[in-house]
Amino acid sequence: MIGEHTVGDTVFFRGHGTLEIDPATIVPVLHRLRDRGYSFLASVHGVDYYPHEPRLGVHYELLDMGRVDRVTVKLRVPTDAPEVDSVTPDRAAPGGGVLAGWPTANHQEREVYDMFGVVFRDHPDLRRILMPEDYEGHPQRRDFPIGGEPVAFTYNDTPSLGPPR
Amino acid sequence: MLRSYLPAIVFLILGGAVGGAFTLLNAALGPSRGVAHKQDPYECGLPSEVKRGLRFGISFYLIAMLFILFDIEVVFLYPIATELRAYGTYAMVETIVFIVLLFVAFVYVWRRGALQWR
Amino acid sequence: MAVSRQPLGPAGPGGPAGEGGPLRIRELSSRQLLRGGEIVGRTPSAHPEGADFERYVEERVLTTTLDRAVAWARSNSFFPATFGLACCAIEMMSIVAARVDVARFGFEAFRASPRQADLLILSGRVSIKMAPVVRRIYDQMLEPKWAISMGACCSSMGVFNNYALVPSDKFMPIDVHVPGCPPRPEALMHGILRLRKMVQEDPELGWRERYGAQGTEEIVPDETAGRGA
Amino acid sequence: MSSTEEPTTLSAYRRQEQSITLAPVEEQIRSDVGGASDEASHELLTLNIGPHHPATHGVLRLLVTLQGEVVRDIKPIIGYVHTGIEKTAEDKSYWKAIPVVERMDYLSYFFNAMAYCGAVETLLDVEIPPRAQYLRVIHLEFNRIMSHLVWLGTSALDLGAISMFWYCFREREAILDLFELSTGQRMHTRYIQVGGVAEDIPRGFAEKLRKFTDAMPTRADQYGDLLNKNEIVLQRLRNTCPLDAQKLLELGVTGPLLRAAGNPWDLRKAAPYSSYDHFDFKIPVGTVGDNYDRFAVRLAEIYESTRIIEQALAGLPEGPYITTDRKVALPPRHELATSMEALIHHFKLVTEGFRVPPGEVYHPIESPRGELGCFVRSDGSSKPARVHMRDPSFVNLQATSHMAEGAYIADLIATLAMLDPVLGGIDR
Repeated sequence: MIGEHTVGDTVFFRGHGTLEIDPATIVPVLHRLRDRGYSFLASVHGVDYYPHEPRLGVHYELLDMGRVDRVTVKLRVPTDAPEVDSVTPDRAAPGGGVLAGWPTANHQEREVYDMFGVVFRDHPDLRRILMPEDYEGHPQRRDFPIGGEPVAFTYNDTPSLGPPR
Repeated sequence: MLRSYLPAIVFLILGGAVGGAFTLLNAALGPSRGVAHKQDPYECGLPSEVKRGLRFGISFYLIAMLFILFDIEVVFLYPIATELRAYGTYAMVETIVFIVLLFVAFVYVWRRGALQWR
Repeated sequence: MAVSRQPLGPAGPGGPAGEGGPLRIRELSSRQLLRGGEIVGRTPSAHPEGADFERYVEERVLTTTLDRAVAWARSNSFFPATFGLACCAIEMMSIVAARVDVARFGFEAFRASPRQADLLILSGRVSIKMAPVVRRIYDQMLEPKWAISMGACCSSMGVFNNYALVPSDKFMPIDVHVPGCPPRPEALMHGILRLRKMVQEDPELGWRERYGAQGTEEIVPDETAGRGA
Repeated sequence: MSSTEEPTTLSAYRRQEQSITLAPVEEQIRSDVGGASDEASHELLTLNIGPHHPATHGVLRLLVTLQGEVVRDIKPIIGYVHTGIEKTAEDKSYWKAIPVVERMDYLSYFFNAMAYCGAVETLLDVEIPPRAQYLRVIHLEFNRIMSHLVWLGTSALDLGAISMFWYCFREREAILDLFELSTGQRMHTRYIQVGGVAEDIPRGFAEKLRKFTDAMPTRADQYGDLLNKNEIVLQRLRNTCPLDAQKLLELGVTGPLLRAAGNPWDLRKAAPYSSYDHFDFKIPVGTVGDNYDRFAVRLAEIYESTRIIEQALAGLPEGPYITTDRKVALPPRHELATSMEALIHHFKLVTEGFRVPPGEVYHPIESPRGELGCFVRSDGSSKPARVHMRDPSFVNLQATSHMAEGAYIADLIATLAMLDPVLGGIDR
């Protein structure tokens, strides 16, 4: 639940606020922000902060259509335990009744799972969405080689992407 | 008696000959190569699981029957329409009876709701 | 074989029967001429002999082999299969539009199903998930079939040389590669006309035994296998 | 690359996909059929309206479960044109990533470049000269008209009005001529740079543009006359597959689909960027939210975009067409011969590219299909650490199953046409 150490870090950069929160409390935080007015979930996308641990980040862009204000909720999960609660399904509210989820996050969470390997608990249909079903590896991680055809005619081509030096 | 049917017979023979020629020419000239998946049913580029004995819903059959019924009705009207003046009022009355009969069938089908897809 | 344009009128070699004789007589004489019979009412000098006669016939009769005739018929009536993958598909659509009208050459009947198409224009980037589908559709097309790979992404993975794309040469035989990203409609038209000329000149395209080509991998130098594995 | 999968593993793949529970569907059929139906009438058939299909506007695959003509369940399966653009952009320096990002949503390439450059400019905190903003607005609105024209041409094709295709592509060719005049290329022009635009418009551009904007409204009237009085098109579009605004907002749908349902949310009015607040234009809004409203909203937007272009051309300010900050924009060529600093800046920009202060920015703009937001994270080097495009079609696609379940196949094809999905943007 939302305690005093839920929000790890807040950043105000170029007129846009970002909250970094503890991954376990993502659903209550989004419900609280929705009650506060940020009802539209614009985007859910993953980021690989390669050299810094914990490595895999998931960003939730929220938009308040009334006051036309945007806020980003960010959470970081390590690669060995990339588990996060999914925001798509409707959840049972603590005092009975149902808290509506965000159906828009369905495909977007599947893309983050497919590209970064972040597993979203009790997501209705967590499968790969962009890569073939039987593909190994998560391509958008920084240490996944960019692959492609070796250029046949130059011998001084820059080494594959790999981590930024 | 046969003479008056000669044009129709010539027409049939010529039609059959041209149709046959095209198919035979295709088979003779066109190179054919039994590549894998060539005979599989085409389902937008994916392996299809529609086997030979695919069972369609009954509603398709109903729609097909209705179409044939009213289409043949129109086909019969063509020859009458071209020679109506030659046949005189007898053909006129005959056609009207024919159309009214089918119109009754149409109203019945319509009220029974067979035209709505179910 | 240069067919020289010759007025059919009296100025023809040896001058057929009479100045501007009625058409019937001229028809009659050319038919008899082809059968080599004596032409009624022609002056003897008007009757061409030997080589002159050969040339006279040759100018009026188009001799060809069955293969070349069939190739001429096929090459002038490609039925392209609409295979719009990505941005090149938009430019492929605009060759059907009014400005670069592909109907002038008889290719505007874009067929959706591979059974009725004999030219596969691969317009766009082929991803690894799409490659088996493209190969299956190419297999399901009826013979004789040709393939044009339109745009850089399809020919050589163009702008994106990464894990997600496959150059179309890797899994199917391609006849014409159209460069560009996206190629202008005129460029694609040039590619189609180039394929038309290739089919007309030599129905049995030689450089790759067309119908037998399974996968056509280039020779990948083995020492790069270690890089980026 | 072996391409022939054995059928056995594939049907397992199909079984895994077919997690369709048909129990609710069974009672619903039994209730409205009245129970006196034999087994065959509600026999369900799962088919692929698959990657190679004329009506899917690209390589979208819909796993559709049909009961006769009625669609019972839709599962969109995408990824057939996934090009790993976001991964490729991480390998390029900031100003080299523009051509890669531009090829995502291939019908609105100016908008991709605008979203990406907007994000990078916010990171750099560089100020865009007013002339560059006006030039950007002119080209963005031209691209919106062109995108709507291609949508109108292909959607009318799906509904059977084949002649619309030739009318719409006639205007598209006129617009592409203008693009060629000002940017040098028909598609993927890379005209929008970080800091402004690549080139100033040539002399003859204004007259040609005015000639086009005078003719465009009458041309758009022709489209309206052709389709609005066509009984077949009206029957196919009127109150088919409606979806109310509240459900659309939950699904994250933005753009003409949301405006057709009555919610006038448009980023050009809500959060004006690149001097959109200087122009007066209206936002067409529908009432019912069915397929006809989606069609009418986009057709009306063509008129509004033409008016914006006229006002932008009339008020085009003088001044530089790209920022004068040498750290970001290349110095003009003639300066290279004289000043040493220009040479150093030029060399620095061309070899390594400019460095961007570390930070994360999400920059949303209004593309022809909805909110197109570009998230850029920079780690201080000259290559972006992460580029993500929130593509409107990717999110709007989730609404197809809510719209078309229970409708006929013909309505599904019309809904797909009115959804205007562009698979390049969906699969990135």
